[in-house]
Amino acid sequence: MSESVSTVESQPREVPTEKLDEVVIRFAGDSGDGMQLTGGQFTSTSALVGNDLSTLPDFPAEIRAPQGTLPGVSSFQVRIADYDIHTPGDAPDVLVAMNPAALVKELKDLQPNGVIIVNTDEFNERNLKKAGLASNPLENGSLQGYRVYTVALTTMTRRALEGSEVDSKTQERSKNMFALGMAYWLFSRPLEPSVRWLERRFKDKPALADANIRVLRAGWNYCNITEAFQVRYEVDRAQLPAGSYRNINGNSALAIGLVAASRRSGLPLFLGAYPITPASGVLEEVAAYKHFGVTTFQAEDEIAAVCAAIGASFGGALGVTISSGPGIALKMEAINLAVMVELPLVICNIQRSGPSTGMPTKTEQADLLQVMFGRNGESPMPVLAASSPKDCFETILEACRISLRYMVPVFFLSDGYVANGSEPWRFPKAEELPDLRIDFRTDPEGFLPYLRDEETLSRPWAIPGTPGLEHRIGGLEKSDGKGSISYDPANHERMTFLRAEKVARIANEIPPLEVVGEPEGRLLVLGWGSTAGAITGAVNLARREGLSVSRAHLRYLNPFPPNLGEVLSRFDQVLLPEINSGQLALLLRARYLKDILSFPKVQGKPFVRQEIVDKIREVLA
Amino acid sequence: MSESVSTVESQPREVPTEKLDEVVIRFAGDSGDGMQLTGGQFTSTSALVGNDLSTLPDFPAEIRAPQGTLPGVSSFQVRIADYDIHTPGDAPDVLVAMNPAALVKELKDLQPNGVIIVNTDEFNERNLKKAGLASNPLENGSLQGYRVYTVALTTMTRRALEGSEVDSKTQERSKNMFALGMAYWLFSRPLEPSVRWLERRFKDKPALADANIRVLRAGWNYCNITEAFQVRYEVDRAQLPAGSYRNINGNSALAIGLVAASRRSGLPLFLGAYPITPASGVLEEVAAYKHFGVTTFQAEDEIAAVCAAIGASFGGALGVTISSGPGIALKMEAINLAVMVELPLVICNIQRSGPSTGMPTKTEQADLLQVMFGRNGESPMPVLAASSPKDCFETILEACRISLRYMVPVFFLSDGYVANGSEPWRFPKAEELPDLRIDFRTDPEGFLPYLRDEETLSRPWAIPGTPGLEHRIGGLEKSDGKGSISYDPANHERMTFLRAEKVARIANEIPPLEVVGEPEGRLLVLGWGSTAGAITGAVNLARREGLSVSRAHLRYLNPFPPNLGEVLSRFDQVLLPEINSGQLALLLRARYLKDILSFPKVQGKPFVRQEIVDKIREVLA
Amino acid sequence: MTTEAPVLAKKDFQSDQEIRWCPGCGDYAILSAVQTVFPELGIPKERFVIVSGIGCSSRFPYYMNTYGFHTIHGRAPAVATGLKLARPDLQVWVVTGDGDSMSIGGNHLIHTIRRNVGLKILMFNNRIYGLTKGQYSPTSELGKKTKSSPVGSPDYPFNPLALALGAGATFVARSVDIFQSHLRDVLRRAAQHEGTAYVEIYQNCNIFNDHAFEYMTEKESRQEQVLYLEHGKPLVFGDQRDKGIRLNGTRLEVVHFADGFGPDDCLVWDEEREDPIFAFMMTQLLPPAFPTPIGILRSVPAASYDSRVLAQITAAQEARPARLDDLIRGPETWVVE
Amino acid sequence: MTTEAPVLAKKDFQSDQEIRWCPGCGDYAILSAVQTVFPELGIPKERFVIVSGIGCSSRFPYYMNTYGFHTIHGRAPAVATGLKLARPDLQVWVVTGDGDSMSIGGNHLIHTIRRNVGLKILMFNNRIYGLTKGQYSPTSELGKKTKSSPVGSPDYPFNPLALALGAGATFVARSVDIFQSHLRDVLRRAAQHEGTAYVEIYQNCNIFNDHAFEYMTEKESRQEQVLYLEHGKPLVFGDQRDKGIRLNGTRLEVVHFADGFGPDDCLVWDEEREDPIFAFMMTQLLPPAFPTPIGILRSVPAASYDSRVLAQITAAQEARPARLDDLIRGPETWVVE
Ligand SMILES: Cc1ncc(C[n+]2csc(CCOP(=O)(O)OP(=O)(O)O)c2C)c(N)n1
Ligand SMILES: Cc1ncc(C[n+]2csc(CCOP(=O)(O)OP(=O)(O)O)c2C)c(N)n1
Ligand code: SF4
Ligand code: SF4
Ligand SMILES: [Mg+2]
Ligand SMILES: [Mg+2]
Repeated sequence: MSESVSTVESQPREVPTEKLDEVVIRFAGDSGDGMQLTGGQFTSTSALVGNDLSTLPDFPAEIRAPQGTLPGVSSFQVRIADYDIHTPGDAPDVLVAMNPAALVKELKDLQPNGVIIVNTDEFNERNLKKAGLASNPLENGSLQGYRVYTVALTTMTRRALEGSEVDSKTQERSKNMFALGMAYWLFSRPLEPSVRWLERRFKDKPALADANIRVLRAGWNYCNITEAFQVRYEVDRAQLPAGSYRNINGNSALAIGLVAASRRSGLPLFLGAYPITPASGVLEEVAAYKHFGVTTFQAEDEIAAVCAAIGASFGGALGVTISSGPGIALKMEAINLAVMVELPLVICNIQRSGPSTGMPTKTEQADLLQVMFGRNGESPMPVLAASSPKDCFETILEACRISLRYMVPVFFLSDGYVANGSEPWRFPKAEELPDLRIDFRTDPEGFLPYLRDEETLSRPWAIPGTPGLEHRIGGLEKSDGKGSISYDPANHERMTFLRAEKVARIANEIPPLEVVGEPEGRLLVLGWGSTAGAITGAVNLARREGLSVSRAHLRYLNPFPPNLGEVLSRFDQVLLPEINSGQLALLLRARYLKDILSFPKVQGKPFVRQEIVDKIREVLA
Repeated sequence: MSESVSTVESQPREVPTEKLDEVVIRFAGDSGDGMQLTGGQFTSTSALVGNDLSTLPDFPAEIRAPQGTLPGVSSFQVRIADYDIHTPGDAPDVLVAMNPAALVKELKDLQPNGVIIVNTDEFNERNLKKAGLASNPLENGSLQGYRVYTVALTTMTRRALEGSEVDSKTQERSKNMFALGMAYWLFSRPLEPSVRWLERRFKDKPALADANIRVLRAGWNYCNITEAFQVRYEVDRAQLPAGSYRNINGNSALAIGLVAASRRSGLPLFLGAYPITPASGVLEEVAAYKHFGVTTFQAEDEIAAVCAAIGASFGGALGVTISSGPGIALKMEAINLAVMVELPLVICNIQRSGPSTGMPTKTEQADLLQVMFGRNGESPMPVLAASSPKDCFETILEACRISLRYMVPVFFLSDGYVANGSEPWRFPKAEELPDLRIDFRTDPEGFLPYLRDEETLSRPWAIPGTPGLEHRIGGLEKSDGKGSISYDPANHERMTFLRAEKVARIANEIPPLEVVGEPEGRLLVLGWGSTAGAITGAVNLARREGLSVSRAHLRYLNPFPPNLGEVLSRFDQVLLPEINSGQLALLLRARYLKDILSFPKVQGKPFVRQEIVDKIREVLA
Repeated sequence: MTTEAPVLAKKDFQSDQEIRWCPGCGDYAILSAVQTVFPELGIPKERFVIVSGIGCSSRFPYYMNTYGFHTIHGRAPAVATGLKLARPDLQVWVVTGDGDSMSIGGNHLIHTIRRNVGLKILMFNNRIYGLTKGQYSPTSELGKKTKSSPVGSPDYPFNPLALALGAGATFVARSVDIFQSHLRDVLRRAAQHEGTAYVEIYQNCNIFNDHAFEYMTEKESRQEQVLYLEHGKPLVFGDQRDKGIRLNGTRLEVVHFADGFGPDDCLVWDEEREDPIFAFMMTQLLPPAFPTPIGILRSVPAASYDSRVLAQITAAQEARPARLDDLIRGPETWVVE
Repeated sequence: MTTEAPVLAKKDFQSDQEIRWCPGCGDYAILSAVQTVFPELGIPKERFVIVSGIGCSSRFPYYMNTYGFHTIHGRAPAVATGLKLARPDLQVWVVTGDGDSMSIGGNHLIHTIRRNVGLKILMFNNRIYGLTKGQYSPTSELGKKTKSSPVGSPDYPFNPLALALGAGATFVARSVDIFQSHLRDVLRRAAQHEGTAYVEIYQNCNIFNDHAFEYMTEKESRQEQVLYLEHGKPLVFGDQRDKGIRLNGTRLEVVHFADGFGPDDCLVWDEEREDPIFAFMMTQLLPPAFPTPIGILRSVPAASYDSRVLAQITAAQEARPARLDDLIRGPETWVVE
């Protein structure tokens, strides 16, 4: 009986359920096993249930690795909680391992006494060898100290699909749904959302939809019927601010934010890009939004991509380009042209691990100094960084606002962690979004291409097609006002000053840096970009422990918020965790002559909360 | 009589001669007037006479300007002295103006009561208009306060060549020799060196040689015979250290230095370059040294140029590339590859005025932060800067030494001022130059591509063709030692550390920073690169005035000399003149948390001594 | 924007900037031809944009009283592509040199041509880097002595028109700076083409590469050295029009009518041939063995890149409503009270 | 260095790295062919260098037990050019993809070909960006739906061999991943060529662009869809070898022997034709109207760039003594006692 598989939903078996305030689950398997999808489904369902959550996908390197090998392991970690959380969790409580390689690779992260669910069907000679195992861990006792549940997942899946018309390769591929069904049972989640989703997804392939749904149910029923699990878990809905929520990852938030900026500015979006990990997703998503009148241009290289965006901007579009470190390096000469001609342009750098090709699928924050200084001559540019997946939306809108208002190219920074990670987002209504409209210059009366606005110092945007405003721009130094070529020494000094002053004045408009916790004291943990979650989690925890520590997070890296220096001066020590060797620390030390406790981590991985908590303790000890 | 022109040399007329310790002469005329050549001749002859000297050529922007217009003016300033000097001088004592435009453009720099020699033949309606003059300055009294000598240079030249077989266009073009002859008489210089030079230059065109020599003599005789000048000047030989001297400009010193590095390392030089102002001259000069076995590769762009140099370096050559700011920006992605594969590579950036295309023919020091940080990821590189034309030779040798010894790409910085300026050079003997030989790895025993030397941390250089050492390198992160692709977090952190530590260790080998003047006190004037001359001159002068000020100059910008922090700490204030907005100041503040008095100048022009002297007075006031 | 044909004259296209090319530079003649043709096109002045890279030739926009963008070295086609995609209503002309577009800008050039972006590209070929004062370029002859090649260039040169055809060019033409009326005709034809119109213009740099095209521009030799391509006419040339080009198997050869050949033996020029083979043959007529062909080598209709991209967007807009709120909301949401 | 022919076997060229291409990827077949041909060339193993860019295909060097350089995206030909100039004694092979060499690396490719640098360039054409997970490439068909072109690619694709010929290629060939013996023959010929040998290899990406070349690789259709170019043989194809290619005026057409035509009416293939016209014609044989030609499209002798550069240096060295002291001293010096 326990080996038969029912695929019709039955009543939940009477088992004790245990309430948890949070749980971290990691689904791990071969690239082909569909773990990203499985984790994604578990995430959306948990979102619908009302948990707060945070996810961390981890793919193998771009190039495909052989099946069953360690480099081939793909994993998806999701943390669900009944209170508001900020990271995908340090160590998983539950590990679903679809093959030996997945078990080997992920085991070290698992909590002591954590739950392991393994697909025994994959634990054969060949796969053990591929995973570099001499003997079978399920038998050699090496899993002592964990709660191991062994399931013949593949066999069960096949059984569930006996008589189904889908071919056996497809049958086998649907085993991830069996695992998902099990997870749903174990954590008391409803099946319906995934059922609906499968129906939507395969609406032209009913047989496929049916098969997957059957397997999903089978997994659920398996747990329900067999005695394998003697307890179920529940994680209550979190007390999140009221409102409508969706789940979103960083690249989607960026893509949607760009379309929103286009709508709110009334300017057509022109996105020039050349595919590169981890930025390609933004190009691909925006390309699907053609009905919003956006143009995507997949260029021959990064240089053409940014040049086309500059050309589009000259024509009156919202010119944007996206890339990652190596591609950004290639764009710099052209970006410098935009600095000189003072046209709006937004450059998104989805940072990855460097230098050079580095580790393309791993995250890093090490391009800050590159975007600040990687151009010849004095070439100041505003730089903004998103602190989380959903924050990409707000931050890109702000980047576009600054670029349009000040006629200046702006850098938007994100990274692989923010780009691929996801979290619930209390999304806004379109009409609540900032109004980004600007006016093109149309009046020939007194028009000069480099006559500046008194407040912002921005020059007029006079687009081709406007009668009477015919003018020429270019990369040579311009005379102040008239904008014709000038080699005059005093003019060059003045224009250099004006380009810098224009960027500096943005500070007058940006919100002051907010300190969470005491406004002054022994220790401030300062961060920027994707470290926000780990820092917030760590500082909250440290404060609960009664430690005197505050935190603040920078979105604006150039110019800095006007009160930054004063904030820093209010604390004895400033701890600055960065996924680099201390790049923001360098800028702060130079600017404020304040000793900054740089806390670098350069492993291609985000900080985990515990690392920062420990550091806080050490500093305050 | 005064209007006849003799072209045979006669005895110097008896006139009082006045001794001067120094004099600054500026030759100015139309692009076509050969002023660079005239100045060059006056310079070499003065060098032979034994003066110390320093020159400052100033060409019009790349694009040719119409004849007789202000943008078309080309000038050459030379300062000769009987003591050792460091700059081409702040303001000329003598201005030779070949046309109205030259007079208008250069007059503002001339010393009060300075000498002006003008070619009256060019002061006609058309030319006055082109120079934007309503009336003739020679007649409207606007030259009051100067000692003006008017000479019908063109007419005289024609006369001198009556009966010569050279066509009249050529005749007219040789009028610069007339001016040169006059200058020789006025400053008591011999004609022979230029006569010899003309014979050499036109050895296949004797008629041309003869014509130029005749005009040169005619100019000398004109002064000798006419009563125009009532006094001659003399500037004695300078008390320079004993030795053999030559005159040299920065780009030549760099070109020769590269060949020397090739010879002293025993490695063939491979220079990959794409023409760009002001770096092209180096490519052109090295291309003429093929007999030294050097290869020059004029690539399709800057990226190909640096990539080819990297490929050559992989093959065991001394790989070098030269360019200027915009080209350097394009090279950065490839330079980062060299950082990752840890191959020797020297990148020369002859800086020019930016941002973007900027002012290509003007000088600037604003690429320091670009070369330090303009790459994605953590990508540390050594950076050295030459302080004067002749210093390019020593500095490039040192850059090559570091690159070869540490297997690391190195930046060499120069700028338009150093590149085109010239000064006497007490040149060394080849055998006195540093020995740059290194060993290729040949022993397969225990070979690993990333096994490091204990002292320098450099990896072995194993070049293709070596049996048993077949290996693969690339831009992906490498495992420590073995060098195979690695995504291991700890390994990435370690390799990031090793790449930084390797560069840091160079500091153990470089000479401590020397302070000239009191080793401690109220004020240190610190400089780097091409500001050396102006700073030296200014500090010397200030000290003669009894001001308590010392100076020091940095050749090594990364890593800094080990004693730099301690030197800075010994002075109340540190004044840092830079031809940028304070880029080194930023690095020093960040590194040493010491407030640096940044003294920026961003006009596309070098500092003049007086500006720094005034600043010193102000600071010490 | 509607196009009411305004009455414009050459002077309307002359800017107030003083021209800074060397006296005698071929660029002057080209500038004059362009300034003559533009007013004839019946397009409002503000609708013209000239995009250039870096080089003497690339100074062109400053001398045209239209919108202009003097960009960076080699990138003009890329900037212009973005501009044309964003603003299909504009007449976008690219002015570039043999270094700017054949050397550093080669990739953007061939990709622009491949995509058939609606740009008119004028390539001023003086076979030298003028602005940087005389280094050899990718169109300089093998063995040419220049500042950077003291013993002669070791590079084989590009055949620009062959490269353009290899990249799939739909409009390819060649003219010469001083052949004013011919040049104007070619420019008019380029202006009419929907996709990328690639025009090579032989231009004399009298400072660094004087006489580069003398062999064919000199009055005496012109008729002997130039092959005028005229649609539908046989390929005949010579002072006495007594020579022609015929195809012998797959080989091209010059036939002398004196030897009993006649125009009927010669290939009849067809600039509209759908495949690029015939046009490619013309690019292989090289001196001294053959006269140099000038005129239209290829002119075939093909939807421009910008029109295809625009069509995709319009179709999408007609197919789906674009509500920003829907986009922000996404497929799945939940509500927290 | 002297070349004593060592006895090498396929395994000598297999590295210890575990291969990370997807199961079923066409790259495996190409790797195997290269590892088979290299040992036959009588060149010491340490004399081979494989330089690649970035892409699935560019992972190639890791799997060859030779010297290898996995450089950056698109720049392999530039890096290889420097290596070959510095070390003409080496056999330098470039492995690249349709994105790496036709997209970002297009300029280096055409300049390498123009100069005729002594490199063997293997371009794995799978008509897709594989490594970045399936965006369209410059060789993807117009209208192709991919991740980045949800409603179809708006780009006209490159014809890689036409582009190479337009750039002046002296050796051009095409083969297919699974046509092992044909591929090996082509690789052997490439190895012999002095200048740039440009080889396009149709390669199936079974993950992101499966079946791209099925129309010609399927056993059934192969004879009908493939035209084998054989030097000196007429251009005949078809199951029954009952069809051929002839030139009608300047037009290519397929003739059916059933209609009374015979091999004699067909063009006789000449891979050594000095001008590129005939080869260019072959690049215009496109499906479905024509069979796809594979084999050697062009192979003409021409001094390689590296040999010409080396000759200039040697000549200079023979002509002038090279004393460093003279160089440092320069033309004019003076002495201060
Ligand atoms: C990135 C960059 N590299 C190099 C240069 C220097 N540069 C300016 S123009 C030019 C070549 C110009 O040649 P061409 O395009 O033929 O124009 P011409 O002057 O001959 O009309 C070069 C190499 C530059 N301005 N920018
Ligand atoms: C400068 C830079 N831009 C973009 C990328 C991302 N990238 C890596 S490979 C690739 C395209 C690969 O396509 P192809 O050359 O056809 O190789 P394939 O994977 O198909 O074999 C791209 C866009 C990169 N690595 N570097
Ligand atoms: S250098 Fe040559 S191309 Fe440039 S402006 Fe002068 S003549 Fe014309
Ligand atoms: S993605 Fe395509 S090209 Fe890349 S390894 Fe897989 S099958 Fe081969
Ligand atoms: Mg040119
Ligand atoms: Mg591909």
